[in-house]
Amino acid sequence: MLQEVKPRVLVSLRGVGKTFAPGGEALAGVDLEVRAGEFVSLLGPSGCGKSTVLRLVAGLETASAGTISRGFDDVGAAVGFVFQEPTLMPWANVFDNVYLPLRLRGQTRAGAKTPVREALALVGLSGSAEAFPRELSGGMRMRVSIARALVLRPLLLLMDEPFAALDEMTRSRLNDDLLRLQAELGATVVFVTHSVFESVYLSSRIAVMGANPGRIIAEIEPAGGVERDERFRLSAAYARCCEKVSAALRGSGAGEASI
Amino acid sequence: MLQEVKPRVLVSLRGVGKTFAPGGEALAGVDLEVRAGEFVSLLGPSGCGKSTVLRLVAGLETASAGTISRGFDDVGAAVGFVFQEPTLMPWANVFDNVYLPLRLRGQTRAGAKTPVREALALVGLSGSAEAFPRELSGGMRMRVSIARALVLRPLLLLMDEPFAALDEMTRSRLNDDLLRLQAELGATVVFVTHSVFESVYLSSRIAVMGANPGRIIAEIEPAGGVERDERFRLSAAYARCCEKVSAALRGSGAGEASI
Amino acid sequence: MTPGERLSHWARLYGPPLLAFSAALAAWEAIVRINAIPPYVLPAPSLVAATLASDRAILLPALMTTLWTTIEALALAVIGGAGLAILFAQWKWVERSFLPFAIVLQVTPIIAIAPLLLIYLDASSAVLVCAFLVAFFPILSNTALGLASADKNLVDLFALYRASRWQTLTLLRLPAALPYFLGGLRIGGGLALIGAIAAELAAGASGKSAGLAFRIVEAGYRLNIPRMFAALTLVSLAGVAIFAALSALSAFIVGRGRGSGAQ
Amino acid sequence: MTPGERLSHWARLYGPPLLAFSAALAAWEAIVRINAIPPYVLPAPSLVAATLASDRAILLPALMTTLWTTIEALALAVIGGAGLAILFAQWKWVERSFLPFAIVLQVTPIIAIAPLLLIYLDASSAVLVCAFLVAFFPILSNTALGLASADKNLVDLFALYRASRWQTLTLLRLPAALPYFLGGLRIGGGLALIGAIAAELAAGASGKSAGLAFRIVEAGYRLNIPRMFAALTLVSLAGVAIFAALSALSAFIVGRGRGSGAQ
Amino acid sequence: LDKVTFATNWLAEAEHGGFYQAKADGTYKKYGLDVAILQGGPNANNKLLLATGKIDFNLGANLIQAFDAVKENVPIVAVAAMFQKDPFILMSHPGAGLDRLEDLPGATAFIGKDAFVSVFQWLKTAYGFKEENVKPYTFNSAPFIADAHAIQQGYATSEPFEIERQGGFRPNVFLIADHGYDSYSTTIETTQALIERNPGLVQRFVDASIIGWRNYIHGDNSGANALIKRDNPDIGDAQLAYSREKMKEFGIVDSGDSLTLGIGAMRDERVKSFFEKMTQAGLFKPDLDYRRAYTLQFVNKGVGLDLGRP
Ligand SMILES: Nc1ncnc2c1ncn2[C@@H]1O[C@H](COP(=O)(O)OP(=O)(O)OP(=O)(O)O)[C@@H](O)[C@H]1O
Ligand SMILES: Nc1ncnc2c1ncn2[C@@H]1O[C@H](COP(=O)(O)OP(=O)(O)OP(=O)(O)O)[C@@H](O)[C@H]1O
Ligand SMILES: [Mg+2]
Ligand SMILES: [Mg+2]
Repeated sequence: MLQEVKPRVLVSLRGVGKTFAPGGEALAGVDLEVRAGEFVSLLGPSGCGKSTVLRLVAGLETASAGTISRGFDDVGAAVGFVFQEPTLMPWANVFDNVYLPLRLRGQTRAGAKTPVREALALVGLSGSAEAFPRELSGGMRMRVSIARALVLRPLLLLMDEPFAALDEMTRSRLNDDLLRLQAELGATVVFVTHSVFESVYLSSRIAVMGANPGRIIAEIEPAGGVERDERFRLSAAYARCCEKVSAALRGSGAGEASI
Repeated sequence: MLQEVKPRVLVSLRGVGKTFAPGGEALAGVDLEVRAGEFVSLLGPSGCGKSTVLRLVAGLETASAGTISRGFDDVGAAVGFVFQEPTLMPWANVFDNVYLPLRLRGQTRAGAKTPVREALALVGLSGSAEAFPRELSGGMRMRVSIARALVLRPLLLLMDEPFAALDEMTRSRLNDDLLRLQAELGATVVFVTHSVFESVYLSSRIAVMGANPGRIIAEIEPAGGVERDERFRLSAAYARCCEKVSAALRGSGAGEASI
Repeated sequence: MTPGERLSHWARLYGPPLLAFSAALAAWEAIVRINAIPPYVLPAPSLVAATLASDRAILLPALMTTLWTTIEALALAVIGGAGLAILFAQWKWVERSFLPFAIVLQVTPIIAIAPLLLIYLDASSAVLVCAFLVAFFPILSNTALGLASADKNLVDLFALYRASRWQTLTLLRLPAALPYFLGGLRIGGGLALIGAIAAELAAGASGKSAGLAFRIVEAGYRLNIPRMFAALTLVSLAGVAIFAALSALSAFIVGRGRGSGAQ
Repeated sequence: MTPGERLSHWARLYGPPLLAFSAALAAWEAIVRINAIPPYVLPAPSLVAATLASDRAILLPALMTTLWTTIEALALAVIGGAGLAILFAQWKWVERSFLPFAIVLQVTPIIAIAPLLLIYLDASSAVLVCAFLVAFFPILSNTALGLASADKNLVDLFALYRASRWQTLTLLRLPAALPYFLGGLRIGGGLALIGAIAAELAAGASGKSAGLAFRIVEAGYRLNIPRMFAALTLVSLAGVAIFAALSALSAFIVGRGRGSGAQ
Repeated sequence: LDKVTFATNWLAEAEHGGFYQAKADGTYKKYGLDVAILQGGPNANNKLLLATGKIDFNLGANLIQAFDAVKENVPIVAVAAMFQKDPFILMSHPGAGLDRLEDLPGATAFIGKDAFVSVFQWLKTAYGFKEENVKPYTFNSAPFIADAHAIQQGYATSEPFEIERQGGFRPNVFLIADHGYDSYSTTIETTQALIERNPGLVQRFVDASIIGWRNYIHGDNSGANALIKRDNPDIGDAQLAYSREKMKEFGIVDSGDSLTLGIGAMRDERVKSFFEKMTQAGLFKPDLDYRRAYTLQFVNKGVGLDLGRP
């Protein structure tokens, strides 16, 4: 008797709400389950609470309502987080910024050289290891932040619009690198983006969020088990899925204001 | 005898180079002319010097080589600048942040109410006038910054990836609003983006930049005189132009690094 | 919060310092009693408290004198320190010309020549000048640090919008400097008090209009060490009160502007 | 830079202060001469300079004594102030329990009870304690402000990566606090000096091992006002030198870490 | 009435009693003077106020400062010496092997800065005291009481009283004036300019003060004590009584020359002798024209002798 064995749940949000100031609900009734190995994208209008969900998952924020259970701390899984802003240490150069997570785990500088160099090469910053954050362009800073999240080869990756400040070519190359890495490591990714195409290309599941209050209004699973490559981008399934996500987004109340 | 009267040159860069630290050239030999009423987009790989060009145009940076002449100060034209980062005053609420340019011109708070409200409505933040920057999401902060640049109804608009942190629907709505405003005011726009589609949709001219050192490798003029609307987005001219820009970008050395 | 929660909140907040303080006092009392230390070497806290109560008619007016000097000195230090910092931030050449004077003024121990000052000024003015000189530099220094800390990108923005010097100051540099200034103010408050005491020691009036420093010296001269400690206790209490008041003021100001300082 | 450019650069940098200083000295000299002010009321700068030269055998050893106290007090203040700030940042309950003590220590004018300190300590230790107490609070206060100023997002990042308390301190909070600490250090340097002088006045030794304060008081008793001013000039010069040295140290430290502080 | 200001060197105390007496009983008024008494304090330098003309008369603690004034060209002149003996004392704990002046040089000595630069310099040459043993005395006797093997400076009229009360023992007292230290004390100082401009005024102030001192020591001094307590509320009646007692006992005000020449007496020989001792102690160069420091123009006239002695 063959039974589908579902991977274990890494994070589960049940009826989660978040209120920052009395009166204003940022999130309400958010249900989300992330299983090991999944690539979940969060998509939604600006200000709907995507970053907040990510921070709740990471435990950087406490929920005002509902329950959150995490299954990653007890397995000692490495977590990587790319914040929406680069969040670099201004007094440390690029190498030291990327070295940080390894350093916090007791890795020596010499031992960290190879992983840091690899991470920097991945984001195309091999030549800037000695530069300080204020000497970098906006996109370069964000790439340092990505390298820092990847240097641990984490099993859970939380990424908040990591590629928004990057040109399309770098972005699509990093998309492929990210998928490759995920496959290599069997990592789980929760990913925030504004690009429908990117989300469909990358995700095993897309959670479309709506605003006022922030909540999940649709979950869409792009064709599973299909190799992500140029061919997929040109496939009808891809186009259909993009259309479906866009339609869901249109219902979310994005872009509704006007002069 | 009919002669085409070219609009006057607002900004002209001739052989401009910029060196931040001895040895590393950020820009070299940049020639760029922006005429009144134009919508010029700068497109190029991350770190190629787009922001630097914008800062040079605004006079916030001095060129290390070449000459820059500006024609906007003497006409007293209002300038609006959207920096790549939101750059808000953390101690002031959204209203006061947007009010700032008016305040600096001696406008009273009462007199500024209408323009500030209009600018906030334009970016969909009417409800957040009283909020402080740290209470906003990343995209909302950027929208405040856009509202601040627009509130003066400036004749020269410098925008550094203003829409990168916004969802696609808000983004496309703001694209149209921006074009409408430009037409209304007869404004000139220099615009940095990573989106080929956006640049083709918006621009009268696209300057594609290459890296190492930063320079302009191609200037492309999307179909002129055509109404920018959904039909244009679906037109063959649009697709052709996008392809042309993408091809130019591929030659720019973007996304070349890899693990 | 329920009353119970509020109570436990307060207990958590004020419990440790109260406990630590009570423990310190108890230890002091015990040491004095067990070793039978004579009061002229170290009076027990109970004796100090009793003296405080019995000598209040002498000590309270002295406290008022000293407090008044302190407040005046602090006010002058705020005006002088913050004002100078602002001038310095506005014109580099002013800073280059006058910073050395400010440093000289700060490090010159006017207290040491207080007797000479008395040739030109009456005693209370001399004390005020000395106390002012001790308190003004931290405020100047911290405010200057704060004014220079304004976000570089915001400075660019203001330059772009052709903000006047004055506008850049009031709308950008001053708000950015506020937390630094308040830090300097908290330092300056305590310094104004010890400056006032030290200056009173050096140049203060005697007799009826005398401040606490004179009472301390006088008590020492008369070997009335319990009164000396009582006066000292008053000074400490005044200092803690000044610090608490300035901290509350800081919290209020920063709270009103919310998010001030860090984004 | 060509030599000519370098010269004009230096002239622009040091011209104004030198000019201002020379002008002040010239005005002082002129006022004294024109009004024929007797030297025991206000000696002319030329007389002070001459006295400085002629009395150097007496004044220089005293300067060394005072400077040594100042440096020791500053070193202790750095260790005590920064150390306490770090402890406070690590454990809130330590802060809540001991901040009141720190404030009490700062505002209690130990100088006023210096005579009692002499029961337990020798004169030079008593002076050191007093000078230390004047200098340590600005360093504590500014360092604490700096430790709390660490970027909230970076704090989150460290929390996420399960950084230990110690790691968060050394890798995040201390670098973020550096500019604040250095600001406190510059304030503390001057205060250590005037603290040392004030403490010497109150409790300092006399005779051969005496510091400048004693020389100033002695000159006052002996009505040798020019020497009093000469000693005072030495103190001021020492203060300016300390400030310049600490500023250079700040510039060096911040320069090495580049971008430290502001992004 | 001529308004004049007289500054003392310390907070009001019995050692200033004569001046308060003359004010309280109307002697000054009788001499056509309206005298304001300005208290000194631990750090006041009233001599400079006198030099700059802010006040008219000043109380000089001893002759050393008068010589200093000559040396520094400060035009101050001592015109009368109310104390024939300087009340400066050294004290030691009884029974600690410090019962003779000769025993003291080896002990830790609490000496104030002003005494250190004057009397103590002479004690070094005369008795072999050593600077290394000196600890600062800041008018607080607690460190001395706490250390049985220490000695401390003081005024015969003052410190022993509180030490006996608080410390519970009666200290050995050595009046240095009885061991060769022959400075006058509590001099009246004024400026050379005032002497030249209005010698009559100076004379009247000196005479009235002499009478005040005679009455304070030998007469009913309750009026003066009331004034002293008004200026310095912390001083007690017991202290005041003790001080007068000691002034009498040691002949501080009235002994030696004053018995014949009247209170305030000064003689050239004594000033000369003292100056030579100070020269030996290294305080002054022998060629200093110390005679400019004082004048005998206003004293030795037997003022007050007619009032007799009870
Ligand atoms: N202050 C500085 N000091 C040193 N180098 C700098 C400085 N500012 C920019 N640079 C360098 O100049 C180059 C161009 O930077 P710029 O910010 O203009 O890039 P950009 O095209 O805007 O990139 P992005 O798309 O990532 O924002 C980069 O290589 C950067 O490292
Ligand atoms: N610290 C805070 N205080 C008050 N309100 C907050 C705070 N942080 C976030 N919010 C509010 O919560 C809502 C969700 O914010 P969040 O940053 O999660 O949005 P987002 O979906 O990430 O938007 P974006 O795409 O613009 O980054 C916003 O309306 C914001 O104003
Ligand atoms: Mg977000
Ligand atoms: Mg840029």
